[in-house]
Amino acid sequence: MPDVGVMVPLVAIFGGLIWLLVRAIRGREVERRVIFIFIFVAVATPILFPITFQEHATPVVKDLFDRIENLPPGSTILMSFDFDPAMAPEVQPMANALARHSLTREHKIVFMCLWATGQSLLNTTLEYVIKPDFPHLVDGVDFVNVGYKAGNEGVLNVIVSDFKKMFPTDVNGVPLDSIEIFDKVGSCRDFDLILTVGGGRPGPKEWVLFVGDPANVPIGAGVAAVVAPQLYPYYPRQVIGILGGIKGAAEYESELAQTHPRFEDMEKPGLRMMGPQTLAHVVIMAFIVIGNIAFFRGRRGRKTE
Amino acid sequence: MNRSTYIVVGVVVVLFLLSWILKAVSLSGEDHRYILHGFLITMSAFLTLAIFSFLYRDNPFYKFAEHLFVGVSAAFWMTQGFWSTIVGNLIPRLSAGFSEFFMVPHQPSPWNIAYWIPVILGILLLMRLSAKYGWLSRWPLALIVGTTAGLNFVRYLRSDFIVQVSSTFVPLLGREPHQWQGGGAFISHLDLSATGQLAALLTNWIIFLGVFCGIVYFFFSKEHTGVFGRASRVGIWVLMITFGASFGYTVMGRISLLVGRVTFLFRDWLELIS
Amino acid sequence: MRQLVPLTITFCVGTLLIVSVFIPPLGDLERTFTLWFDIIAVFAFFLGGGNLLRVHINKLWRRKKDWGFSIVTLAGFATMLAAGLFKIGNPGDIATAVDAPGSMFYTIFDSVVVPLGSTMYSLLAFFVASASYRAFRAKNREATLLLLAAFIILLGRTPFGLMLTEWVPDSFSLLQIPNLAIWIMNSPNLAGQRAIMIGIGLGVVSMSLRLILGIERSYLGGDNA
Amino acid sequence: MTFHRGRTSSLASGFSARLIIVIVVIAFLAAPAMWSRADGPDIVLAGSDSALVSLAPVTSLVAADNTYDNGDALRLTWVPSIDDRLIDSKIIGYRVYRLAGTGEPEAIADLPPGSNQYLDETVLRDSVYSYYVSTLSERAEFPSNRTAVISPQREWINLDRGYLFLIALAIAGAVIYYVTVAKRGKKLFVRKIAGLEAIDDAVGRATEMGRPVLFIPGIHDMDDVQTLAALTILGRVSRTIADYESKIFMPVARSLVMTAGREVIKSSYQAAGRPDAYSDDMVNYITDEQFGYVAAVDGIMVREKPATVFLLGAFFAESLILAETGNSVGAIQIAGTARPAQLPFFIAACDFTLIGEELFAASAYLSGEPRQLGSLKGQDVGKVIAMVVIMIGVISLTFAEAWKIEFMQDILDRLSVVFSTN
Repeated sequence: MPDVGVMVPLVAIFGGLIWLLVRAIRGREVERRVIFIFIFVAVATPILFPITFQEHATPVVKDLFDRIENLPPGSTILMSFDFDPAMAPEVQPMANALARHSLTREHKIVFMCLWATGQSLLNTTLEYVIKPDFPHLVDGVDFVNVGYKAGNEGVLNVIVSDFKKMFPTDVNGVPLDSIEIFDKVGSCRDFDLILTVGGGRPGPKEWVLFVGDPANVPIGAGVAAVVAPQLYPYYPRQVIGILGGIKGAAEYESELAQTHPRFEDMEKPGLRMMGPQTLAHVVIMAFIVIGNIAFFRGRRGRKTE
Repeated sequence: MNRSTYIVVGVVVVLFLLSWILKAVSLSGEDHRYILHGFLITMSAFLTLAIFSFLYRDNPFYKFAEHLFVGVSAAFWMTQGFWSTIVGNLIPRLSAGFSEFFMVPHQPSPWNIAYWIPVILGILLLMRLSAKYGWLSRWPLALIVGTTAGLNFVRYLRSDFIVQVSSTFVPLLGREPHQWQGGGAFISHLDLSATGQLAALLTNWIIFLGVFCGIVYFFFSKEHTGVFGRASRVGIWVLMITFGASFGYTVMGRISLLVGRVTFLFRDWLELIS
Repeated sequence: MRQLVPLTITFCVGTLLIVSVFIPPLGDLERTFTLWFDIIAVFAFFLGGGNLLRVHINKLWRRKKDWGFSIVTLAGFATMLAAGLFKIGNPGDIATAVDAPGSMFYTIFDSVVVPLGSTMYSLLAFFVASASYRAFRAKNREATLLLLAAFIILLGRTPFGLMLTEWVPDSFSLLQIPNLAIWIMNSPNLAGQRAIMIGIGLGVVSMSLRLILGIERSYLGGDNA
Repeated sequence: MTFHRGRTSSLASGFSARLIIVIVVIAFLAAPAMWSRADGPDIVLAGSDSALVSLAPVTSLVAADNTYDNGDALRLTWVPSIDDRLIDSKIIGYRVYRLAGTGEPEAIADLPPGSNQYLDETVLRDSVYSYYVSTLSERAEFPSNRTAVISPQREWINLDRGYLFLIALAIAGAVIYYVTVAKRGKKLFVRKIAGLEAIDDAVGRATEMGRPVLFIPGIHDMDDVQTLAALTILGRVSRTIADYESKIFMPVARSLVMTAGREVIKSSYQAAGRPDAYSDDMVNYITDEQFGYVAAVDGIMVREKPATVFLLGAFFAESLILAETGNSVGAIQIAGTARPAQLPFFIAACDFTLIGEELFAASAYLSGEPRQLGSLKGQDVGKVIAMVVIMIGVISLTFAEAWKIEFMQDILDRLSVVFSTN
């Protein structure tokens, strides 16, 4: 039934817009309450009946996707959760998509956090994404969670040269020396890729300055929309790809589902949250067009009178 | 109020009670304070709808929500002011006894006597209520105006003038790592990345000219004619692009706010989605 | 006298605070005066709160239009004030934070102020739409630039931005709408913001001086009082 | 090179490592002779078999007075240990010790590897201190030589801010100069500002329509200079309103602004010779809460239907809610703010917008008084300074980068020093 639920409001929105367009061509203005109804329907419909639009990955997202896709299976990836619950709706979908992609390409992941609040959000990803999707993978063999260490940039300063100095064991107390992944990982330099998801400080920028640049490791970043513009100057030399805001997450999810059909039916919170955004943006743009048409028709009407 | 208003209000009250009961029933499984929480969620939802109803037009529900909001929030900030400023900052400096009463650490210091000055000025402010000595309330206002003017003078000079001027020093002919790689590469790398020479240069030129012409626009003491007028015209264009871009950029955040409220209604209240 | 004393106070305080930036032993003055300001502002609450009560009691007493709603304001005000000042339902003793979770103060805040505030805030989603409909019209060159910049940024945030310009080769990727949107934010937008800020810096400096020197005294009733 | 201000970062990872360090410290303090036997059973990590490696201590440790403060900070600088390398480093950090007078050493900070300076802001003037810095490995500390004793000095003038002072002096001097020039009667030209020209008409419109003027002074308190700007404009506007015999209504979000607003309007009515027409009810405090205030003002707008709305001062997200509601009731709206983020919304929804600097210039412009207009001319000198500096900076940077011209680089460096903030 959701199909009908989607179709009716969509037909209503676009039918209504066309009707308003026709009115505008006749030089009639739109009342503001009509605009309000359109916005409400455009936002509420995709929340009730998830509508997703196919997102095409922009180069800055595609670069990161391709890097993970093309690393030889068994590569080691470090992934840091540097955010808090307030930022989570925006960036956690990225973390989930990146983790899924890496694990399905059979890479090994080391999870960590620079924010104390990242720990519980990291557990959410492990519990609700990795366990159900990859039941055969073993904690400590295919991925390791080393948890949180206080010290912000200080932590980065240490792990850039010696990872185990800062993280002697994983969260379960198992010494890293006894974990196979760490046989070939001594410092951050030994990771094939570092993924950092966050948006505050310390965050992607600090990873670039304290780890990526000195140790010459490729860094991929998932960041909140507000800080994304600050990262662009580092792309593509110091940061190989950036997922900016919900849109970045949606593009990545879309790309992932296209390349790996097993993820077609997965939860796609990024794409789902883009639903209301896209519809609302389209409605606003349509009203800008209608407004201009009404303006020019109205002006011509007045001139001829 | 006419009859139809009464009917509408009555229907809403019935719906409220119904929602409260249903919500409490649905919460009773997992929550031992289900009656209270059912009420709180129902109230939050109805207040949310009351505000939305303003988009149609002013109405008694909006008036109710508005008046409740004003009363509760005014008291909220006054209480916060009392606990954080009076109890948190003033009492520890002025009175050992009261510090003990409120259980805040006393901070004795010979300079503490200065903190009587704002207290006295605060009392002078209350003189506003007296017809005869009302003019005394200008003294604390004068102190505040002086404080604001003095503090902001240097603050804005630094952050809005000096910093912005010095960060506008941009190279107009490229710099490392944008070394000259031949004309073809120069033109064809028109992308955002750091390798895009033409784009990087274009950015620098636009920042330089944009800031320059923008400042020209703000000139007060010169008629905007001739070359000066043309520069000021360019300045307005840059400002207009700025305003349009910032407006467009904000839309996404605003839609998210509405998504948040609608999700609250559909999920936490109506339980239509999970 | 009635103007001289306030003008002198403003002059002395303003000058002192400007000078203190350059004299390390006076470095703490900024914090002290900010605290003084906070304290005076709390005294002003008596005037503000008193005025709120006066207006609504007056409305109720005289049975002015909408007097019934004044009861709502007064009841909300009194309840919240009591809950906050007496820390009703707060866990622990008097030293616990007034807004500790579990207190009545916190509960009311969470179920009245938060939903009302965020709903009021979310009205912006509707108003950005109605404002763009009305304002973004190509009336003249300036308005057209405003319209174009906004439209490109909006388009860049939907999948259609890329769809429309995917044919643009990667070496010219700046011309793809999502990238163009980012570039507008980083270049012309930055330039405009900077020009505005430089102007603001100068405006504040000049206005502060006018206030400190007593040239601007319209807030005291102008030059003729 | 990171610079840490009195922040202690935990470096020892895990309880056992911390325990080891404590034991090592005790061992070190108790008997330096024990060093050779320091790899005894007490301090060997379980499961580890590597022997203790000796690390080079830091060198050239110098404690100096932190300049231009009130005598409450000392600055330490050193050359990091030669064993402090980016890869395969045995160093986990540095620990700073302080000896007050002849007292015992006290650890005051742990710093990450690579650090080469520290600012101790917990010292008292007129006390004497000396320091040493230990290089930390997993299991041991390797102390440096002690510094000479030093006591923090107070400086009376901050010479670091000399250039800031000069810039302030130049701009303030220009303003004051033109104020005095104007006072002597020289006519100064000031261009028209559309939003301000419209004020008289807007107030007149309210009178004709018999509807009130709504004045919103932003949502910040008197400690924001934008609120002061709004109040100075209120002084002029309310004078016009008193002359036109219109009604003004001013809901505010701060009690202090209410008090000040009443003072301003009352004085204007007195100056206009109509003190009896003034009433305290013109200005009302609503609530400090941002959106509670907005809800109430929106209500006032739709119920009172003001003919003219002024939105001047510090505005945040509410800018567009207020401006759209005002627009929906058909009011003429004159807005102004110095918050760049909110200007787009005013531009979109209001009839006239004062952009940034224009808000601060408005009162001076409206007064038409020569001294005030003079100050606007002074501001323009500031703009000329900004334009000239930007021009020189851009040219020198361009030449220095493109053709590596030393002389241009010197100019740029000098300019950057002058226009730096500290």
